[in-house]
Amino acid sequence: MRYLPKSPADRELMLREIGIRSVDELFAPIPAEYRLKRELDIAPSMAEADILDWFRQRASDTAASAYANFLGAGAYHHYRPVLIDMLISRGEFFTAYTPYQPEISQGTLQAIFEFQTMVCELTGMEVANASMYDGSTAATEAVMMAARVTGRKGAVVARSVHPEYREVLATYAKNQGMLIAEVPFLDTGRLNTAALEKAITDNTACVLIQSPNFFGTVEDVAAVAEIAHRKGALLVVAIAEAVSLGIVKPPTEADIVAMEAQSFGVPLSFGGPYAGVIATKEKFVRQMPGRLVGQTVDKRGNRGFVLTLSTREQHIRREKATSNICTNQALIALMATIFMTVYGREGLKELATHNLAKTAYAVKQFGKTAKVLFRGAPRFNEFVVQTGEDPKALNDRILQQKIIGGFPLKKFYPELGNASLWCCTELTRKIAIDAAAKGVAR
Amino acid sequence: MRYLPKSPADRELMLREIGIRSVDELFAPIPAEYRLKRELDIAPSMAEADILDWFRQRASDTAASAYANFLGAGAYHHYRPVLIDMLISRGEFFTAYTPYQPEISQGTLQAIFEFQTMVCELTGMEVANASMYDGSTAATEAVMMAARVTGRKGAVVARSVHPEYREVLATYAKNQGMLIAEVPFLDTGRLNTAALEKAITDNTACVLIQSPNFFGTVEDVAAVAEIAHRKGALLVVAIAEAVSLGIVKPPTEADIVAMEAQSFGVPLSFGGPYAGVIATKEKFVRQMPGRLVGQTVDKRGNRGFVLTLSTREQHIRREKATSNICTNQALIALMATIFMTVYGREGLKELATHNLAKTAYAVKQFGKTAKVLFRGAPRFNEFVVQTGEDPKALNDRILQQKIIGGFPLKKFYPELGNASLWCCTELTRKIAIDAAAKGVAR
Amino acid sequence: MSGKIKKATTHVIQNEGLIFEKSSRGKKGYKLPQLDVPDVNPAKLLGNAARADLGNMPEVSEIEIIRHFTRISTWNYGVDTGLYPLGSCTMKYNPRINEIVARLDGLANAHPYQPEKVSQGALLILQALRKALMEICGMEAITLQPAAGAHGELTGILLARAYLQSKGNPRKRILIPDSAHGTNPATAAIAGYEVENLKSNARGMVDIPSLEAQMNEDIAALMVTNPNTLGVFEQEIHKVADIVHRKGGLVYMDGANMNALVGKVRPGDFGIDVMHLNLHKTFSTPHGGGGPGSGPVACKKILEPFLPVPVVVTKKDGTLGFDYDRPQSIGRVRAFYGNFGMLVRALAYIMANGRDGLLQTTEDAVVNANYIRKKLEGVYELPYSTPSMHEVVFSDHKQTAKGIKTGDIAKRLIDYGFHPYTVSFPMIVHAALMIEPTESESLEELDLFIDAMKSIAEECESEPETVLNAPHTTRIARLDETRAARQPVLRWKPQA
Amino acid sequence: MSGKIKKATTHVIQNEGLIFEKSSRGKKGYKLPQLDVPDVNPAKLLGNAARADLGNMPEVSEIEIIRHFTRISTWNYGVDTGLYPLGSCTMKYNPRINEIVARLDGLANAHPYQPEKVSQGALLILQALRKALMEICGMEAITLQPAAGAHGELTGILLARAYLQSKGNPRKRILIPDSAHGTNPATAAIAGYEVENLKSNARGMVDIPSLEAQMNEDIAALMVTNPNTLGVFEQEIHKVADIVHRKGGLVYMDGANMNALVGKVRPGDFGIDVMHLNLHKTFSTPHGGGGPGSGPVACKKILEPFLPVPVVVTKKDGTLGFDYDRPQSIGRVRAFYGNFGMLVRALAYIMANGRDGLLQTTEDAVVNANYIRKKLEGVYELPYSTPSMHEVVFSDHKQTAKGIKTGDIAKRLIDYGFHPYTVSFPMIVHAALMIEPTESESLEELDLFIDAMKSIAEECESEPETVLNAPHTTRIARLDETRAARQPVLRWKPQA
Ligand SMILES: Cc1ncc(COP(=O)(O)O)c(C=O)c1O
Ligand SMILES: Cc1ncc(COP(=O)(O)O)c(C=O)c1O
Repeated sequence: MRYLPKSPADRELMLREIGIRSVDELFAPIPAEYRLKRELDIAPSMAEADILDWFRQRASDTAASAYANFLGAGAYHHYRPVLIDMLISRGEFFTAYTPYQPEISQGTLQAIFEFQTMVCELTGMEVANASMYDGSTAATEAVMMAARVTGRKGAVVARSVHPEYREVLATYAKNQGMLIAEVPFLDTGRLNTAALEKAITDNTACVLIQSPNFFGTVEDVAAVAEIAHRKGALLVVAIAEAVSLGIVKPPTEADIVAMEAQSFGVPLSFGGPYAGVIATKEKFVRQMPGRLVGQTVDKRGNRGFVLTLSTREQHIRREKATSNICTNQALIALMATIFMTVYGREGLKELATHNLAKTAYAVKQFGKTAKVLFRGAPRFNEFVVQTGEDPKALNDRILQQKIIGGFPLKKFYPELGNASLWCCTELTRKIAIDAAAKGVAR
Repeated sequence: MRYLPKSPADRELMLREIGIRSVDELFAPIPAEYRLKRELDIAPSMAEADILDWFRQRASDTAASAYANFLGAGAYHHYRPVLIDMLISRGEFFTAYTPYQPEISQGTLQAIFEFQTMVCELTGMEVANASMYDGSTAATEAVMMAARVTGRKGAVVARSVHPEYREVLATYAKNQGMLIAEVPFLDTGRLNTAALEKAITDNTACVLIQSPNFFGTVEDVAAVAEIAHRKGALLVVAIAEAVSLGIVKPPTEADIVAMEAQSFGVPLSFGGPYAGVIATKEKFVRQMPGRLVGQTVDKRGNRGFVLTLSTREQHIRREKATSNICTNQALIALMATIFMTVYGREGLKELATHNLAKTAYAVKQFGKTAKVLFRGAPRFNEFVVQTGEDPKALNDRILQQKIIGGFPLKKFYPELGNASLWCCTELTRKIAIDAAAKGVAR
Repeated sequence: MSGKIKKATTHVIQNEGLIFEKSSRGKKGYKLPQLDVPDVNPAKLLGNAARADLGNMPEVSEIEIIRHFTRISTWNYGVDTGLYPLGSCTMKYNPRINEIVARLDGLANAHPYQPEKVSQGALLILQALRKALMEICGMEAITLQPAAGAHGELTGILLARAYLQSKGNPRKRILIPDSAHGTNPATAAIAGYEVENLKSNARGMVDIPSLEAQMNEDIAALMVTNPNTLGVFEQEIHKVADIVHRKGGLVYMDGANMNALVGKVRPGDFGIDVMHLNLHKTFSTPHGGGGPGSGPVACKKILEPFLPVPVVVTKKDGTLGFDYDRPQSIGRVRAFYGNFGMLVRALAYIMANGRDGLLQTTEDAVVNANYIRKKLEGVYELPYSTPSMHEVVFSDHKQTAKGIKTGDIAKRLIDYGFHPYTVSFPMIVHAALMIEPTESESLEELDLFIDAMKSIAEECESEPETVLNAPHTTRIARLDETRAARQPVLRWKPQA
Repeated sequence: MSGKIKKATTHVIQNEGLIFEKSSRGKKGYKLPQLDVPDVNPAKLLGNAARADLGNMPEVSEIEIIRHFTRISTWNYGVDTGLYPLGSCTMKYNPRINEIVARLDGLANAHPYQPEKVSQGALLILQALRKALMEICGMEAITLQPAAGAHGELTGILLARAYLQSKGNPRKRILIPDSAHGTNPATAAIAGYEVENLKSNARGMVDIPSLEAQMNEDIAALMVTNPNTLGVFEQEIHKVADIVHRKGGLVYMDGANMNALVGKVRPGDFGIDVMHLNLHKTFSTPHGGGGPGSGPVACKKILEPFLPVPVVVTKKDGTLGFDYDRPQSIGRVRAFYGNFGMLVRALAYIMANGRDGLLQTTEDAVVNANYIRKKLEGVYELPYSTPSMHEVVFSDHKQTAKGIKTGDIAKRLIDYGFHPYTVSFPMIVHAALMIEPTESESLEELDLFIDAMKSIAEECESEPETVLNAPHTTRIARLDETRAARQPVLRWKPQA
């Protein structure tokens, strides 16, 4: 096998040195009756060329760049500067383990420290962790963190938070006896703050909103924060579309931000791996889940970085840890770090503005042929379109033209009728928008 | 501009430090009347995404993997193990200069030393250089080297040497007053040794043959060597299809081997960059063109490598140098080194055998529907097919089926009629061979 | 190149500041395409939700970015650098073909919500991997959704909980051996269970009498690691399972150490009900400096109804699709379907190895660990003499006399050109040296490691200070971790 | 991190033997697909032309290959590592997008002989690059065939020769300034000419009176480099051209230093007849540890008939194709059409920069060189005070007092974290320090370099031994080059 650096002679010599005749002796501790007495039902070793062919075939059976894609809904199609893959492909980055040995892991550690800093700059928070699994688990863990901080056991969640994020929260909450109340949205697409006022109780640890929310609408974070704080609850803001931070005011009024960083140079990859991240105020840092990198010095006074505050973590605290997370999404966070570095202070703004412009144009075009909902509040790069036709049928139809239509909302929001969620990014071409707007008209 | 690491403030500061007001002052030495008074007629700076799109379009306008390709004729389509590009993409390799500073260039130097060694092992020669531009210039420079070694001024060249190699030799020879005589081939595809005997004169520095030759026929190198040597001429053997060395006896009887290494993991890339290499006997090394890496020690006794015997080269010897070559094809030689390492002692043999098998099968199939020429001598992975139809028309026809037919030989070998040169490698699928054989029948 | 240290030497290496320290106004590393729609005024569109500026985000050019990340990468050690003997982490070779196939356009640029009919390739990959992993585990159902091992643990325990709940009572506690990884108890807590500790016996295995005594109807499940964190196969695993099952509990297996078992024995065959795999360990997906991972959970038929939604199914028309209609499901554990890119890599690894390669891999991994054990036994203390599988755990007992701890030996290994082993885990060993070479190491590399370990043991006697102050050859020395924790500096700020 | 040396420090690095030393029988790094045609017996097919075995070719596994080349790569310094101030080499940033586009399937896997109708994309790339380069050079014709600068020189001189021949007499000699690169005279010799040396004047430029004296009807051409190898623009280039032209000769320009001119002035406009470009210098294609390069030759209309075959043309049907029917052509200078992959990269570079970026690039390159000059003037001797363009040449005159030579200073720069400058070239300067920063260097990197150079100058006074024995921080010290040349060991051999 080409991955195994042993010759038959090497293997023999090693057995001899160990003092055994056959490798089977090493497996003797496994009771014979349980051992597998046949070969695995898996094909024999394949050539690299054949593997490549097989996956090429699978790839060509899967729609990708050849289609104009109007899907967003938590996973966004942005241009990925080529530097990202070039740099993360260095073996020193992608074949390294968690940086537990700082003397030979400063590359990873410094990059994470830079990631944490950039996330703080963008979100307006004071500290950020090294990453969580994804946006959904980050939001969920942020809610659990709020419960630890406040000692309260309930959460109030906007119905305009990504439905799958809410599902994940439900899965985790259920077993911790945490009660989740949902708050509806208004005609503007924004949270119904009157309903929110009512939903918050003495046991509400936090309010969880998403902004831009699942419909692309930018929430009035300050107003929501005011209500939550007045009632002694924290505000958790989820961000699924990180590029919005280039032009949308950061949620500085929040206590915890739970962000999905996929938009920052991470391939769509059929849903993962992405990278969540939790950012918060300094005062909450000891309740934060996940790894943190901190700056310190060596004995010669040189700056260096280490994993720190790990008494929060499972490998030290076990069942009392702030989370069970161990392996995180470090390499994806590195992708995001490189993306943020490439675009930087001016580029992220310009990029976000391009997203705004494409979407504004699309809203105008779609508005001519269908109904665009939620017009009363600012939006970023998504919008909801109501059509006469069922969105699935519509999507089937325009798929012929190599257009992948918006995300049908009926499953999660039956109250919106024949509605679907469309997304435009800097990659969406005008001609595709024009074609899609025409397609929607039927 | 994104490649330029300067802010406007940096630029200003630097001008101030230099002591000038405007950058124009630095260009004052250029007489004003010659300066360009307009902008270049080149489009303004393009975005990375647009560049990628533009080249993707060009790439999709160019046939590649989607076609079954039966072209060889000096450029061969072999599988490229993915390790090659992964490794040569390390900045330490591909952004380094010629290893003139050995203390910080041992990576390049050791890799070249390994390349030289492997080329020697494969060709049966004693020394090999660090690379030449390509097979054609390697063959040409080998002939010129033979002239220096022997003090003679003529060369005898087999007509079955790659026609473009012969053209290059003609270009170089013409201006050095070197006379080139051509020797025909037999019905077996091999060199006409009787004609060779006659063609060699007292002024013949060398005989140049190719093996496997342009028709894929393996020459009887020992017999040719015997004739050349008997007449005081050297034998230069060109090898265009390096993979043949996995199964074909190396030309140990040659005095100089001029090889094209493209088959060893180098992309076809529409004809370049490839890598030539010259290998020879130790006694001729001081007449060799090109760079050489040698082993030595540092003052602590550690093994290390350096560029050596550079008194042969232009930067020391100027007009008396063995060649004008400076920049060579180092990174391509590195590709070849990695390829040879991946396949190694057993793999190169197995790979070559697969080429043999595919070709043997194809010859059989084509033999049923057309005439395969040159049957009397062993061949490697190419064969000449004679058809009723003109090869260009035939190729046009089968192109519809996404088959790229053999190389039409009329231009270079009108005597062969409607003949074309076909090639099968390990990548040629049986179904493509079957389809092509059928296609040739019409 | 000192005579003693054969594997490594020192060489000049670049310093590099933080990216923010390279920034200056107006440098650019990007250029956007020309807008093909009318430009907009964000202030007008967003009103007071518009952002003013992006604070201290860096402004640098392309070459500075390339150099920055290239330079800092050279301060790292990876599997590509050499032996990475972190016990429990299975730091094996990350095949390059995996990286290539995961980046193919159709896979890397597929949106999770695109119609199933144009996602058949991606779905087939999921299906093929599910099938292979079930076969390897001897299980009947699987979910690929969990993002890492700990996430898999949670999923698995929630499956158990849902199952028990469906029987009427989720129960209260989870039994966890004292040798377990920290994620096990942390997971149990998140799943709403109390943790009950289970002592190991003198051979380092689950103590059967204790288990019998502790097992009762309040115990939802036992979380067992097999081979356990000592690298020891739980020889009485079938008895363990019987005891738990008899009281209606379930047996969860932490599959972090599957590299010792693949092709030899299947957890499903020795009584395990549910388990996770770490694709970033056993199945070669890269660790990436801490992640991403992937933690599929395989289980028996009885747990299948509770799997997270969605589940990949073959539809009536023969095409593949997602089934969301699973009323007993525990729900989602994350958005979308899992770390798909890692799943692609794991499948490519399985295809490259095939059944023959997978078996040889297991054998080589176990041989490598036992070779190290044999050569270092006596040099370092072996607290448990029970046979080792894929890893071996020593302690620093022999070295403590000179005041040298496992962490010091680890640091000194760096000077010898190696990444250290896992330090001070598992906790049942006082000051452990936990060594897992994996199958990816050549005899040459192993011998160099053994030499280094022996040489360090000698240094512990002859020049303890050298060990205590190691590493000596790195660009920075040991870092002040106390300071990092006491005065946390968790982000860069511009100098005031 | 010593206070004096800011840019670099030392760090542990892996040793690594030759790949042959890692080989053992039966290890494999490959696997071939199953044969889909009948297997064959090579001995039967090839007879006595069949090969017995492959001697000492290595047998190693994939991970060993990855580690081998990764480890040895870390001993290298590249542009990605830092400033690479090799004068005359233009070691600029190699953009990553270039590497991506050159590897696109349609470009990387196109066979040179595939039909033109399925090669239109590749042909368009050739055409677009030709157009851009002609515009940049102010020339009317071009060939992209030459593989490097020296190859371009030969092509260019052969064009001149063919042209003169067509006028009846190829002439005998080529005039070459004493400051010229070694390839210039070597090329002239290969083209069948004698070389006649032309002295530079006190300002480092072509000496007009000498030229007038030496120019006659035996001189085929003058080979001039502009800016010349001192980094000095030949201010009287128009006079130079006039003198040569008046006697019926041609002016060849070595375009290695075009990085100083792009967008500012065009050789075609100041009297040059034919010139080459080094795409691996001015146009950012990577040097690759020595190559590949690409050396297009641009020329005036009068030389066009002689260009190598084939030439890309637009055919009557509007498609692109190759024209082979060029009876006056000098013939081929290599197989196929040139280093296509490098041409793709150069075009991508031109597109990324655009006319605006190209101009700014030229300005930044010249500013960077002059900034260094300004800061180091006085610290090192400036043998020619003529204004510098893109590079500056000092001499070691001030340092030789202490026995320190340019080569020693160069070695000491390595300890400071830099690649040395070009040593002892051009030859008209005694013991030159030839520094070309290119536009790719930030102010920070330049300041660190300047600091290092100043610090070394101080060391030459205060601790000359430190400089004489440098480098001190590399894994190997200075190598015994004499031994390498006297007892050449040019390949590995198994120990007897
Ligand atoms: C035994 C064991 N269990 C669980 C885990 C947790 O897995 P992950 O880090 O993928 O969450 C680890 C990882 O280190 C482990 O070694
Ligand atoms: C001035 C000058 N001319 C010519 C050359 C030769 O170019 P190449 O190395 O591409 O053959 C060089 C390269 O170093 C050079 O600097």
